[in-house]
Amino acid sequence: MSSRIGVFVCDCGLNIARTVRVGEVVEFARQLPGVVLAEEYKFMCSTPGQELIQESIEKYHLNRVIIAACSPLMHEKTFRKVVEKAGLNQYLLTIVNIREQCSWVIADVDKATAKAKALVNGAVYRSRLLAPLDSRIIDVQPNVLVVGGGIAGIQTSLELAATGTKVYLVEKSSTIGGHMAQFDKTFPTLDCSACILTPKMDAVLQNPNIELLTSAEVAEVKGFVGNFTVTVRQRARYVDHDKCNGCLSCVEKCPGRAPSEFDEGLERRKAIYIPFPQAVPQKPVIDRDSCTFFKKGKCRVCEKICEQGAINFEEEDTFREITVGAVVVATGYDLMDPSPLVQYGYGTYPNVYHALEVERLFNATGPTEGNVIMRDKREPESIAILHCIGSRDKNWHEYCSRVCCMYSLKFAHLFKEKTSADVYQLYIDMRCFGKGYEEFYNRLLEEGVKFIRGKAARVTDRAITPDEEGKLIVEAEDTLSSQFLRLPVDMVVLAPAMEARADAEEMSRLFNVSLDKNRFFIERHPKLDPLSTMSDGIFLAGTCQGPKDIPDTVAQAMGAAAEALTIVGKDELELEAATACINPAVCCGCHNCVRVCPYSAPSFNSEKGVSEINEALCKGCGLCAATCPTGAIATRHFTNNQIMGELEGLMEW
Amino acid sequence: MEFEPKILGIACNWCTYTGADLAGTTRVQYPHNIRVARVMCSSRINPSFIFRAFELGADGVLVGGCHPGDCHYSTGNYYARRKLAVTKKILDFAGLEPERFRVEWISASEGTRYADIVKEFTEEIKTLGPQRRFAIRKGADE
Amino acid sequence: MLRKIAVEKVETLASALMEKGELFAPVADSAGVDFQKIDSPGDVTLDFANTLRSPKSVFFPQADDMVRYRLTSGGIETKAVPLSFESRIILGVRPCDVRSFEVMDRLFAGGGIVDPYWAERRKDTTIIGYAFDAVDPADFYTTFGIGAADQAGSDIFMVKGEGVFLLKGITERGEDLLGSITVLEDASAQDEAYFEKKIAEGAGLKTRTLATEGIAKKLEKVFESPYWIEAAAPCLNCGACTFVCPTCHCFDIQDETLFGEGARRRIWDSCMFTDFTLHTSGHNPRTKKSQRLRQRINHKFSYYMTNFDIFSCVGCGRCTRSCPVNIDIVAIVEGAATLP
Amino acid sequence: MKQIETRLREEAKRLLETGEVAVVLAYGRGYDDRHPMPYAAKTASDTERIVFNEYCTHNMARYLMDYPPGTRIAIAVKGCDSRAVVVLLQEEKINRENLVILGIPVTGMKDPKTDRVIDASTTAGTPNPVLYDILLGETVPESDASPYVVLEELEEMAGADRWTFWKKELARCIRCYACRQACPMCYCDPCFVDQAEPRWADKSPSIESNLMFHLTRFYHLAGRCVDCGECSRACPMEIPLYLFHKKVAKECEEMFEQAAGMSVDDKPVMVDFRVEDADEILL
Repeated sequence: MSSRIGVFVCDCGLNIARTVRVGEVVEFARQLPGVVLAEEYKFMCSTPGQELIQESIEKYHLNRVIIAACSPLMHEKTFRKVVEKAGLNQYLLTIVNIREQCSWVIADVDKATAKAKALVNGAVYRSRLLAPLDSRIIDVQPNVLVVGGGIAGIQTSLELAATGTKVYLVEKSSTIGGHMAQFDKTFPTLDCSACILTPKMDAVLQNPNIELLTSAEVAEVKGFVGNFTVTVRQRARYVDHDKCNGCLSCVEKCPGRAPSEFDEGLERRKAIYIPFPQAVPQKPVIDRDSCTFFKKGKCRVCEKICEQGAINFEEEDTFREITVGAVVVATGYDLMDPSPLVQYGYGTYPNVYHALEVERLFNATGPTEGNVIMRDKREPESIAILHCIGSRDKNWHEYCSRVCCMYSLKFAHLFKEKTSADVYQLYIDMRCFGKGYEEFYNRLLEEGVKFIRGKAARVTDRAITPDEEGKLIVEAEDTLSSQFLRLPVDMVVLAPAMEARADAEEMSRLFNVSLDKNRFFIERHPKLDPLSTMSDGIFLAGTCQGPKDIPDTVAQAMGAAAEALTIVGKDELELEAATACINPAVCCGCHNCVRVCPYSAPSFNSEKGVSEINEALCKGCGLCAATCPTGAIATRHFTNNQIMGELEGLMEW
Repeated sequence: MEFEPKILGIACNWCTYTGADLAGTTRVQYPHNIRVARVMCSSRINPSFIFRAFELGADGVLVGGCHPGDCHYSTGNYYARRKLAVTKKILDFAGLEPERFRVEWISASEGTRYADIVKEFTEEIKTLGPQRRFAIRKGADE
Repeated sequence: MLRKIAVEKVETLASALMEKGELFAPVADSAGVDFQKIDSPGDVTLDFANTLRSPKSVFFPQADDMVRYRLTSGGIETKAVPLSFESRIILGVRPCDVRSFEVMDRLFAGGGIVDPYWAERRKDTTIIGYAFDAVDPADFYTTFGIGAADQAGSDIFMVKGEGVFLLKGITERGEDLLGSITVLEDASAQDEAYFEKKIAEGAGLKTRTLATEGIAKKLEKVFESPYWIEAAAPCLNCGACTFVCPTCHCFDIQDETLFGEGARRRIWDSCMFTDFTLHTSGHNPRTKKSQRLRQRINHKFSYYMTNFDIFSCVGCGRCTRSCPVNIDIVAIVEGAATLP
Repeated sequence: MKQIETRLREEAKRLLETGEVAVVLAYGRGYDDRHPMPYAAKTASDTERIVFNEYCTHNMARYLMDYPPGTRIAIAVKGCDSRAVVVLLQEEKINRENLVILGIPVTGMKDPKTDRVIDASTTAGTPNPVLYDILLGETVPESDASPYVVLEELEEMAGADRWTFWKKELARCIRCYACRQACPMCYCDPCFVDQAEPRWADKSPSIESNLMFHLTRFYHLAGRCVDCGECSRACPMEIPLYLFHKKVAKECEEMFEQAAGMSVDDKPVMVDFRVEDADEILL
């Protein structure tokens, strides 16, 4: 059947039409072989635009459709539905990207128009060679994996569980709660963090639909949307949590000590421990590195004391496989280590603190039982809070961490409440954009906190004047008065950047989710698809996608739950049909495809002497097709013929 | 008239094509000479596509894939690296200027870098002038 | 008419011939000597045993446009390929190759069906035959009654004597051409005698021969013999033998398009290729190389004889010389002939 | 060489008589001594037709796949031919259990067309078989000459001159595919170039279509070409294809640190990778 191609060129308002002479592109397309119709429209993706396409397909009996508009990554799915509605197979649609890769990057109208024509020509060549494809329907695994047990992971799990969905919540540490559990109060409402978080943690534990896997990590992810097989590594805890009744007698008697991670090293914990009193689960684990038995070969006090016989020093890491239909990645953030910014003296001067340490100082269960007592056991009389440590700084992180202004205000308030100290804020700008945030800022202005607009340049203990003796001197420029300041204080609080997790690259490979230049995970679209990733069935929630505060994190978590439900809520799923297939008449039996495929989709049928492809395993990358010397393998929708055709079209003009 | 080269881009869907889109969304300007064909993975690129592109008259060919280790299909670009390295040696030995064929790893977040590479490559091809060795049909042979 | 020119004046001769028409002549390059259309008279050489390929491509190019076309929005626009050729001259054709033109004429221009692509090119072409002066071990043209200095079929016949080329007009066309070339000198009576002497010498030059008596029938009889499997065992199924052959004439028709423009071409094909007989359905009636080799031999020594009363072989020995695995057509036919 | 011929006949006879193999792939008489032919001996009496002389250049590995899987085959191999057998084993086209490899250590083979000695300076620079069951004769001294010295002249040329060279050479190609058919590694049937969709290269011989065919074929032989030189000897138009194959082989060796067909345990380099392959190879 000869091609009857319809070419639809979108103005995208002025986004395309400003630099591409769309009318000229339409005229060009109209005279190309196989093209029976070429039309321009202001917004192809709008309802009238979609109707134009559908009506044209019917009226002109189009058997191929080309839409020259924005990136296929943007609207290919939308337009596929449009052509399908008009009775045309969705794979007979070709999208030409004349916006992102043409009108938006070329100012010169002649050049942009010329490029748009060349791209349309390539699409016409390709379009003529397209074939209808049948989508694959697969059964969907009804479960969801949530990775990370901070507030994002907790919220996602609870939302999903509430719909009756089975959730596996995998948490690396021995308790859920994440960073939020370390906080004392939350801005701007000053609710007690624990008071709002611990009920949720408990709800996770109690929920029969949630299987909580702490001290656990995802080791491998195989499969595809709707059918992931995930291998979870359960780290040895040396305490059998099925037997342990949480009496914690073992903790009491344990002689081993180590700095408490939860208290940011300001306090010590036992070798067998729960990270904090409200930890979930309320069952201890043994830290090999600080355990006397593991270090010296004798002790076993905990084992002797445990009436349940739960202690097992022989325990080893175990692996289990779970099958899920979707994954929500909620792996959170790391607080940037401020010590490399030597000018601020963190690690050099004991009374320089970072934000999480201060959170613990404020907390009633913290090392100072909620009193602001510095490392030198004094209560500070003056405190400087330094904003943007490593954020908005081209040397470290260019981005704004979004929460530091607000928690710095919160700190100031709490300092004022708990001490009689003078509190200084050294800021670049105050960013108080959330609901109630500006009001909180205004309130602090009235609480006698001193705001200095200027980023601190240095913290030093070298006194110049007598009143600087014994103090930490913060050097800064007050940009409002253009004065250089030396601010002698007792305590310095740094507000370091929120940064991507140290293991971001590893996670990125594991879940096949790309990282942005700051190593946070990239969402599918920054505005319209902020929780999805380029890997179908893998969603993002919380700060692993970028710095954000608790309200935003919780909102995302709920959204991610809804996204996951769009997959696991169905029994069946339509998969991309663009997989590889082998023409046995052309296969030369060289085994190349079998050797290179990372998914073991091809296998060799020695009886027939040819390779065969299990399309359920194929992800359509096309490696086998490019490695096949005879051309026996066709990656559907990206066949050699179609690609070669496109190249010819692209290079014609 | 100034020589305006015809440059073929072949970009993987997940990294370079997305990175090129990002260059667009952030309105980074770069020369119009590149025309990109999208493939799912750089490993999809059959070396014959490259030979063909030059035969069809491409003045330059730029292949973009995910950074090694970041392949959406985990190992595709490792194979692509070997395939395309050999392709380049073949082009060179056949007598085509090897500078006309370039492979770059460009991630989805490297929109600006994509634009910079296209700029630089276009300039380089302009300096080299029209490709008339493989593209016999398109003009007088050298 | 007998005329002459000094051997060192090949270029002068070529130059003069080029004024009379399109000239095809042997040219030497690193591969050997082969017929080419001459653009520069200095390229011509007349110092060779025989050319790598036969001169058949002058009348039957390896790729020949039959119709040209262009894809447009309105459909396909076609453009006929004009079949008129300026007058042509082929210089230096060995007698066996001259005979091959006659063999091919029977297929392409005889029997009521005239192939215009062949016939139109053949029509206005002057053939300057060229006597062999040595025998290659692979040659066997004597088998077919072809002499090393056989003048039959040539318009002009040329021999190389000591320091001189002697050219004799055979046909009217040859005479006319010969008479019009001013760089040639008229031959003396002594030259006449010398020419006749060379012709006589040529007649005495004998190649090895192949017993062809009853071979056409014999081949039909041994069609099913397992002999072919053994005979074809070394065959690589390349097309070297068929592409150098002066009488192989099989072609395929292909549409070759680029940037929306193209041509329907007929292109040499080879019965030795595995896909030669491949049907659109995927079925291939000749999947074994024994079948393919048998076909080639039968076509030349049996079917062609049945259809056109002549063997489709002139004994030039090219297939034997160019076979990568040294398959000798004489040995193959003899092997079949001696089967019980 | 006479000794090798005698040993070859003896071993072939023994293997066929004992029924160890069904066929012995070796060389037989051609129409003269200078033109021996590949020969498949199937009976003890056939073995009398076996010859071996300096013109027995053919790579018999080419014929291994002519027999149904499971056929017990003995094959006579010179150095490079044995490497071809190794590649076929790596690619699982043949089974080691069904194979008796008769190794021929030899130097001084000659091109029947030119009578030039074939050695490392052109092709077939591996004098001793790398894999065999029976060695027919004594190991011969390995040549010190690099198989790649012959490339120097072309490598030093400017790109434009190299293009002029290849354009002239490849323009002569008549697409008889003798190079491909003579190559033991070119076992694809059909070959890519015989495909209609896409048409990788036009059927008409033109410099463009010849270029597409040959460049792609050079690529397909990357990391697989064993430098036996049969493609070039098979070519009726005398195109020095071996030069290109050698260059690709040299580059592959340098980049991937593995020569083709040296060990059955190697994986062919183009279907393999190392994470630490340097990006510099792309420059």
